[in-house]
Amino acid sequence: GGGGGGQSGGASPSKQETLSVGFVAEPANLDFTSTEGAAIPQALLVNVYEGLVKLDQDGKIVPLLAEKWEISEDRKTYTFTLRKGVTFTGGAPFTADDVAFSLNRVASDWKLKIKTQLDVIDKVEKKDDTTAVVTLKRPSNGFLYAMATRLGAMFSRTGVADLATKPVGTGPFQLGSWKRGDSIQLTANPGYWGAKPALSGVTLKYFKDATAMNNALLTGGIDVISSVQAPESLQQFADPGRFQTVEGTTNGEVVLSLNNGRPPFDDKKARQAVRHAIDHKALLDTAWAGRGQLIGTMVPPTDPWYEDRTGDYPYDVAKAKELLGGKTYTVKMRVPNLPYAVAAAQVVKSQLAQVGITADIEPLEFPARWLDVVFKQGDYDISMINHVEPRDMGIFADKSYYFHYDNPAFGKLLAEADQGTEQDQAGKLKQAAKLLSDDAAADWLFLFPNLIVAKKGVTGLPKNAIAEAFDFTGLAKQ
Amino acid sequence: MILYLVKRLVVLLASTAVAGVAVFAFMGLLPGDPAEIALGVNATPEAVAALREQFGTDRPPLVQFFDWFGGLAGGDFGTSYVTSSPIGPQISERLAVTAVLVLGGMVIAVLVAVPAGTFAAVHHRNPLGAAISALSQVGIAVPAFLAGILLVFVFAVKAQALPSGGYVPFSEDPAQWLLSLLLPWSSLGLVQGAVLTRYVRSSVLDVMREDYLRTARAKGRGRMGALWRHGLRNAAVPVVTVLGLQLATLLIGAVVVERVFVIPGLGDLLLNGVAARDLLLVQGVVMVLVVAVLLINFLVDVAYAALDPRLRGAR
Amino acid sequence: MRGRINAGLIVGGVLVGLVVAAALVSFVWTPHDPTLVDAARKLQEPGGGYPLGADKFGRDTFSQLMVGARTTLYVGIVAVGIAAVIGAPLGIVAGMTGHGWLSELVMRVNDLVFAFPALLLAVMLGAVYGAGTLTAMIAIGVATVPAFARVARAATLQVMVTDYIMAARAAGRTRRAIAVRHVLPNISSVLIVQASVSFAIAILAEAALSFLGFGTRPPIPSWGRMLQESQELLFSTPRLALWPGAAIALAVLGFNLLGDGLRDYLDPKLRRIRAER
Amino acid sequence: MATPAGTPVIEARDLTRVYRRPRTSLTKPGEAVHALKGVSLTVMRGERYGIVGESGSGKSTLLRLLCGLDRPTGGSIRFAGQEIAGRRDLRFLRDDLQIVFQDPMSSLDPRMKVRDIVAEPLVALGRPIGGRVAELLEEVGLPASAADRYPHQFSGGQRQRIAIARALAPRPKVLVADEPVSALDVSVRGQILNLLADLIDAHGLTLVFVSHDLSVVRHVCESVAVMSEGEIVERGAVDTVWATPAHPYTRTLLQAVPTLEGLL
Amino acid sequence: MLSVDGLSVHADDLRLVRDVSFSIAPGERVGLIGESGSGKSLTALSLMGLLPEGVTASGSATLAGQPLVGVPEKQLTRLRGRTVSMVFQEPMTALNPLMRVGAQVAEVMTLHGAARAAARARAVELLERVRLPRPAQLARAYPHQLSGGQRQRVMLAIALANEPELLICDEPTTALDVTVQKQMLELIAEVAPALLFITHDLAVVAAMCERVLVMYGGRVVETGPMREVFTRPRHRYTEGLLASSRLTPRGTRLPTIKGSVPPAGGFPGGCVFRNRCPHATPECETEPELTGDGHGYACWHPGD
Ligand SMILES: Nc1ncnc2c1ncn2[C@@H]1O[C@H](COP(=O)(O)OP(=O)(O)OP(=O)(O)O)[C@@H](O)[C@H]1O
Ligand SMILES: Nc1ncnc2c1ncn2[C@@H]1O[C@H](COP(=O)(O)OP(=O)(O)OP(=O)(O)O)[C@@H](O)[C@H]1O
Ligand SMILES: [Mg+2]
Ligand SMILES: [Mg+2]
Repeated sequence: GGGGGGQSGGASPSKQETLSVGFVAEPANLDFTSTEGAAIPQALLVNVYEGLVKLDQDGKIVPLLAEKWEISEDRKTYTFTLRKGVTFTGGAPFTADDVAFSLNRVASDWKLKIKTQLDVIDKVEKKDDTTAVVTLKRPSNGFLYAMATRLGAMFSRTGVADLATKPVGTGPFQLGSWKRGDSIQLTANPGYWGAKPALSGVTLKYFKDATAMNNALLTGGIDVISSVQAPESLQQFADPGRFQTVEGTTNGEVVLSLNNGRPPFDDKKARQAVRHAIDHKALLDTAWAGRGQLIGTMVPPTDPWYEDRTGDYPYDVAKAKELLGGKTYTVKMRVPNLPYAVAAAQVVKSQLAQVGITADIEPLEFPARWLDVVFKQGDYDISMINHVEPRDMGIFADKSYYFHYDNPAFGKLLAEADQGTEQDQAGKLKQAAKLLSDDAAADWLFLFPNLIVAKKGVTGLPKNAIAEAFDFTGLAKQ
Repeated sequence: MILYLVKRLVVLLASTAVAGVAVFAFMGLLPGDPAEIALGVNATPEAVAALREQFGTDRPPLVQFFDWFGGLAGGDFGTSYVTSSPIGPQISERLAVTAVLVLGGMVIAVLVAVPAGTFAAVHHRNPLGAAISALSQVGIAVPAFLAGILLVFVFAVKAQALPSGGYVPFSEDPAQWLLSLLLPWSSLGLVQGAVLTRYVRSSVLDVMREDYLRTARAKGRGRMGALWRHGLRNAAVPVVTVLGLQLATLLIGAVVVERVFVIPGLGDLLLNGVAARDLLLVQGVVMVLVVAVLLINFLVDVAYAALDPRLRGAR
Repeated sequence: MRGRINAGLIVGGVLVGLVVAAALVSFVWTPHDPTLVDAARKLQEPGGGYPLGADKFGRDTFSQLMVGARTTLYVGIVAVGIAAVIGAPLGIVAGMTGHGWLSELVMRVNDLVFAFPALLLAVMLGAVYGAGTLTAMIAIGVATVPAFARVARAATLQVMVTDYIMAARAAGRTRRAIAVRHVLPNISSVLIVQASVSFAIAILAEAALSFLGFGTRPPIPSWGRMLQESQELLFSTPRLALWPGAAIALAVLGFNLLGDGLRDYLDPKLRRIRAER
Repeated sequence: MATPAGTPVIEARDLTRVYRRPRTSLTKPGEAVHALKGVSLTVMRGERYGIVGESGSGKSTLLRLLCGLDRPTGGSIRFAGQEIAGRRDLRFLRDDLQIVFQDPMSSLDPRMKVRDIVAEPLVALGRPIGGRVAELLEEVGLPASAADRYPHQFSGGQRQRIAIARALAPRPKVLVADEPVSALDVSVRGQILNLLADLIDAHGLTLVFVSHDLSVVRHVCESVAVMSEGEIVERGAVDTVWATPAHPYTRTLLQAVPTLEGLL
Repeated sequence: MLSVDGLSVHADDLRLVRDVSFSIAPGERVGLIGESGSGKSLTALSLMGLLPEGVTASGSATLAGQPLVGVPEKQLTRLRGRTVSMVFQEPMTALNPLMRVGAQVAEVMTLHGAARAAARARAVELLERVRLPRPAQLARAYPHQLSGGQRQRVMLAIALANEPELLICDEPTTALDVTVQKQMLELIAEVAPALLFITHDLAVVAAMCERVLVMYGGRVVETGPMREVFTRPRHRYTEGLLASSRLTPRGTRLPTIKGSVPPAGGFPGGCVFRNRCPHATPECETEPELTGDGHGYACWHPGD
C-alpha cells in the first residue's frame, strides 16, 4: 500500500505556506450530494472528502481510504480493506460502518442525476471495522470508476447534518472560512492520516470575469489560475521569469449538442451536414486560441478505448449542402453564457450560415437557466456544453437525456461493455464511440484544454484535469 | 417642518409597501419552480412536493407574500432555496461592502466636482473653465467599467502599485482595506465626479445670475465672496437632487465596478442570485435596493428642508 | 427667442450625425460581413481592406463598428421612445392637474418606478424573459420614464401659469386641446433635450449591460459587447478595445453636447428645467 | 349695433372664493385665504365698468369667476340671465365674453403664429375662420403680414393689439380686460387705450376693466368698484368717486397716486 | 460729489448707453427717467461696477474723488455698500432666500468692519428705521415670509446701513402697490443722502427729485431742473412723454407717440428719436449735441 494523497507533497520541509488559487465558478453551497455542478467537488473532493479510491494523473484508479481491494471471480463482490487510524475532522473514527452509511446514502438521500451510476450496488456490508464488502447486482466495469468520483466520497455518520455549510471529511484539508462571493479558505487538517500537505492552507478565490482573474495573477492577488478562461490573454504570462503555464488535457468534451428529438436534427443527414459544415480547426483557433485538442466523438485520449475519429467528418461545405438537399433552416442555438460557449457559438453560427443554416444565438445563464431550458425542457435545436464528467459516453444511452439520441444498438454496446471483461469493455466502447460519430448524435468541437497559469515556483500543479477534484495535496511553493 | 417630514415619511412607508408587492409579484413571473430547480433534472415528484413544502412554496401566493413581507419588517429575509443559508446576513454583509464602495466613490466625486464645477462656472468665459467643462463631458461619456479597466491597467498591472481587485474587510486589515478600495473608489468617483461637475457648474452659473448675488456684491462683497457666502448654498439645492439620483443608481450601478474589481457587493450578489435562480435571495436584494433608493429620496427631501427654509413651510 | 447656435450644438450634431450616418450606410454597405468568422484573418492588423483590423474571430472591426452604431441607435431610440411615450403624457397630466391628488399620485408612482434603476430592471427582466437587446431596451426605457415625467411636469407647471393658457381656456379650448396645442409645443424643447440626454444614458446603460452579459446577444455587433470581448486582448491588441471604447464615448459625448446645445438654442428661458439622468 | 342699455349683462351676487393654502402644521388645517368675501356687482349692457384695488385685493379672482375660469365657493353669477357658477357647458358665455390679459409677453403662446393665436377662439368654438384674421388685424392696426409671424417678433404694444384681436374674434358682446396697459410703456399706453375706446364704440361692447390705477379707470370707464381685501368698499360713477371718495380706503388710494398735475 | 463724464456701455458690438454725462451734488436728488430699454439700469449698474457679464462700461465716473469706472473689483468692493448703495427693482429676488433678513442686513456692516454683535443690534435698529413692524422678530424671518413692500424696506435698510453718501434706487417701487409705493417714496425721501432715482413714472420723479435726466435709446436727451423740464420740455421726446403721461377724462383721445421703443440696437442713427418724432427732418440724421446750460437738450427742433 503506502502512498495515498500525501506522497508527492511531503518532500519540502514544513515551510508553512499558503496559496491562492483562482477559480471561475463559486459553489452555491458545499453540498455536492444535492447540488449539481462541478464547482463543489472541484473544491472539496480529495481535499476535504476522500473516497476509498481516487484517480491519479494518468486516469488510473489508485488506493486512497482503501489500502487495497479484492474483486470476486464473478466480478460482483468487492472487498475493500480500509486504512487504519483514519479520523474525520472533529475526531470520529472512519470505519466500515461509514462506508456502508455513505454508499447507502447515495440511493436514499442524494438528489443528483448521476447517482444512478451506483444503482448497480446491491448491498454494502461491514465485515469488520476495517473491511467493507460491496455486492453488485451485476458485473460492472464502471463501478470502481464511479467510486473514484464524488459518488464514492466518504461521509461521517455524525457529519451530515449541515452539508451545505459544514463539510466533514477525512481529507488533508478542512474548511476554514467561506466569504461568500469572494473566496473559500481551506486549512490543513491537523489530524490527517497521511503525509501532511506542503501548504498550511489554500484560498480558493472566485472570479466571474476572466480578465479580473488574469489581472489578479499579474498583480500578485493570486498565485494560480486554475483554468484559463481567456486563452488569448496567455501571452501576458509569457515571461518565464515570473510565470509558468501548464497545458494538459481534461476529459471535458465541448459537445455541440443537436436535438435529436425534433426537426431538423431528428434527421441524421441534417446532423451530418452540421458536422461537415464546421471547420473544427478554425473554430478552435478563433474561439479558444488553438488550445485544446480536436476529437471526433465522446472519448478523450486519456481513456483506454480512445481512437482518433477526427477524420470522420472532414470540413466540406459542398458535402454539407448536399446532405441538406438544398434546404435552409433557422434554428435556436441556446448556449450557456460561459466564455468558451459564447465564443464558439459565434464561430459555429458563422460557419453554419455558409451551408444555409441560420442559428439564432441565445446565451442562457449558466447553470440555472441553461439547465432549465435546454437540459431539462429540451427546448433547443443546437446547444453547446463542456461535458466535464469523466467517462461519460453513457449519457447518450439515455433517450430522455437532452440529446434525445435514440439508438438501441448504442445502449446495448454500453451495457455489454460494462458487464464484460476489460478487453471486451475497450472493444465495445470503441464500437460505441464510432457509432455515435457515424450517427452524428452530436458534434464534438474540441477537447477542453487544462490550462493552468501560476507564478514561478509553484510546484505540484496537476497537468491533466481528468478527475473532478482540483487536488491541492501536492501543491507547494518554493 | 415636522409636517413636511411626516408627509415624506408616510410616502416612504407607503412606497415601500407598494414596492414590496411589486417585487413579489414580479418575482412570481420567474420561470421554474424553486423546488424543481433545486432538485435538478431527475427528481421524483414526491421529492419535489416535499421540498416545496419545506420551502413553503406550496402555499397560496398571498400567504407567501405576507409571510415574506412580515419577515422583512423584522429583518428576516428567509432562507435561500439554493444555498440553504439565511439571506439576511448575506445581504447585510454585501450591502456594507457596496455602501462603503459607493459612498467612498461619491465622496471623491463631490471632492472633485464641487471645486471643479464651481471653477468652471466662475471662469466659464475663459479657456481653463471651458477646458474643465469639456473634460467633464468626456468623463461623463466614458463607461464606468472602461474607466475601471483602464485604471487597473495603469495602476495595478503596469505600475504594480495597487491591487487589481479583491476586497479586504476593514476588520481584517485596515491598510489593505484602504488599498483595495482606492482604485474602485477612483473609477466610480471620477466618472460620477464628471457628471456632478456638470451639474455643479450649471447650478453655480444659474446662481451667479441671481439678483441676490448682485445684492451681495452691492454690499461690497467680491465676486467670489458673494458666491461663497450666498451662492453655494443656493446652488447646492439642485445638486443635492443629482447626488441623490447618483447614489440611488449607483447602488446597483456599482455592480460593473464590482465586477471589474472583484468586490463582493450587493449587485454581485443579485447577479449570482439571478444566475442560480435563487428566488428569495433575488427578491430580498431587489427589495433592499428599492428601499435604499426610497430612503435616499427621503433623505434628499430632508436635505432640501434643511437647506431651504421655504420648504419648511413655517410662517 | 431662439438662442445662438453654439459650438456644443455643432460638435454634438456632427458626432450624432456620424453615428446615424454609419448606421444608415451599414444597411446597404459594410466593407465586410461583420459577423463572418475567418480564421485566416484572426487579429489581422489594420490595412488591406481592413481599415481598423480584425478581431480574434477575424471579423472586420470597421464593419462591426458600423453595424454596432445601428444597435446603439436602436437601443437609444426604443428606450427613449418608451420613456417619452409613457413619461411625457404622465408628466403633462400631472403638471396640468397642478397640485391635485392625481398629480400627486402620478409623481409618487413615478418616484417608485425611479427606485428601480435601469440595471436592476434589466437584470430582473433578463431573469424572467431572457437577456437581450429587447429586454435591455425595455428596462432602460421604463427606468427613464420618471426622468421624462418629472421634466415634463416641471415644464408643464411653468406653462400652466402663463396667461396664454388662461386665454385658451377663456376661448373655450378643451383640456385636451390645451394639452396638445399649447402645452406640448411649449415643452417640446425640454423633451427634446431630455431625449438627447436620455439617449446618452441609454448608450452607457447598454454598454454596462453588455459588459455584464445582459445586453445585446452575440453575434449582433454592439459596441458594448465588442468592448467586453476585447478585454482579454487588452494587453496584446489594445486597438480592439480602443475603437468601441472611443465609439461609445464619442456617441455619448455627442448626444450630451447636442442636448446641452439644443437647450441653449431652442429655449434659453427654460434652461432652469434640467434634463435628469 | 343696437344694444338696449339698462339691461344687466353680468349680475354677481354674494360671491365668495376661499383658497386653501397647503397645511403647514400637523395639527392645524391649511390656512384659508378669503380672496373674495361676498362680492356683488351688476354690469349693464354697454357699460364700461372699472374695478380698482391693490395687489391681492381679489380683482383677478373676481375676473376669473366672471369668465367661468374658476368656480366660486359661494354665490351666483348670471351672464345675460343665465347662471354660470358651477356650470359645465359655458359655450354661451364663450360666445359672448372674451378677455384680454395684463402681460402681453405671457398671454400669447410663443409657439403659435399670430394667425393661429387670433383664430383660436373661433377654432375652439367651431366657427368658420375665413378672412377674419386679416380683418381683425386690420382693425387693431396691424398689417395683414403680421399673421405669419410669431409673437416674439412684435413689441409689447403690438402684442397687446394681437391679444385684443384675439378677444374680438368671436364678436363678443362683453370684453373683460385685466390690467391691459400696466405692462406697457407710457408712450404706447395711450395707443392701446385709444384703440380700446374705438373698438368699444364701434362694436357697442360692454367692458369690464381691471386696473390698480384709478386714473386709468377714470379715463376708460363710467362706473367703478373699489376693491379692498376681497370686498367692494365703494362703487359708483367714476367721476363721483374720483371727486368725492366716500370710503377712507378710496381716499388713501387716490392720495397715494402721484400725479403730474398735482405736483407741478 | 458724483460726476459722470462720457459714460458708455457696450455689449459685444452693441452700444447700449452712449456718452452719458451728469453730476450729483451732495444731498441732491436726481431723477433718471425714460421708458423701458432706454438704458437707465445699465447706467446705474455701471456706476456700481455691477454690469452683467459681457457688458462693459467706458468713460469716467468719480464719486467723492474715487474713480468708479475701469477700476479693479477690489477697489470697488470697498466703496459698494459703504460710500454708494443701491436698491434694485425686484424685491422678490434681490434677497438671499436661504438667509434670515437680519443677517442679511448685518452682513453689509460686518463686511465693512463692524463687529458682529454690534452689527446685529444695529440691523434691528435699521429695520425699525425703515418702519418695519416688530423689527426684532422680523430680523429672524426669511425673505419668503415677507411681503414685497417689506422686502423692499429690508433692501433699503441694507442700503442705508453704512450711511452712504449716494443712494441709487432703480425703480424701487414699480413692483409695489400704490399705497405701499407712497410710503416707500416718503421713506426714501426722508432717509436718502444724495439720490439717483430711476423710474419710468414721471409723476414719481416729480414727487421725489429736484433735477431730472431724460434718457432714450441709451442717450440722455434732456436734463435740467425738474420743474423746468416738466413744464417746458424742449426735447420732443420729453414732450411726448409728458403728454402721454397725462390721463385725460373719459371721452377724450389720449395724445400718443407713434410707434414703439425699438429693441437695443434698433434705434436710428443721428437723433435716436427721429423715427418716432413728428418734427423729424433730414437734419435729424446727424446726431444733436446735448446743449444748453442748466437745462440741456439734444434736439434739432426743440419745443419752446
Ligand atoms: N390659486 C390660489 N391659491 C391660493 N391663494 C390664491 C390663489 N389665487 C389667488 N390667491 C390669493 O387670493 C388673493 C386675491 O388674489 P388676486 O389674484 O385675485 O388679487 P389681485 O387683486 O388680482 O392682485 P394683483 O393686482 O396682484 O393681480 C390674494 O391674497 C392671493 O394670494
Ligand atoms: N446683458 C445685456 N446684454 C445685451 N443687452 C443688454 C444687456 N442688458 C441690457 N441690455 C439691453 O440694453 C438696453 C437698456 O437696458 P436697461 O436695463 O438699462 O434698460 P432700462 O432703461 O433700465 O429699462 P427697464 O425700465 O425695463 O428696466 C435694453 O434694450 C436691454 O435689452
Ligand atoms: Mg391680478
Ligand atoms: Mg431697468
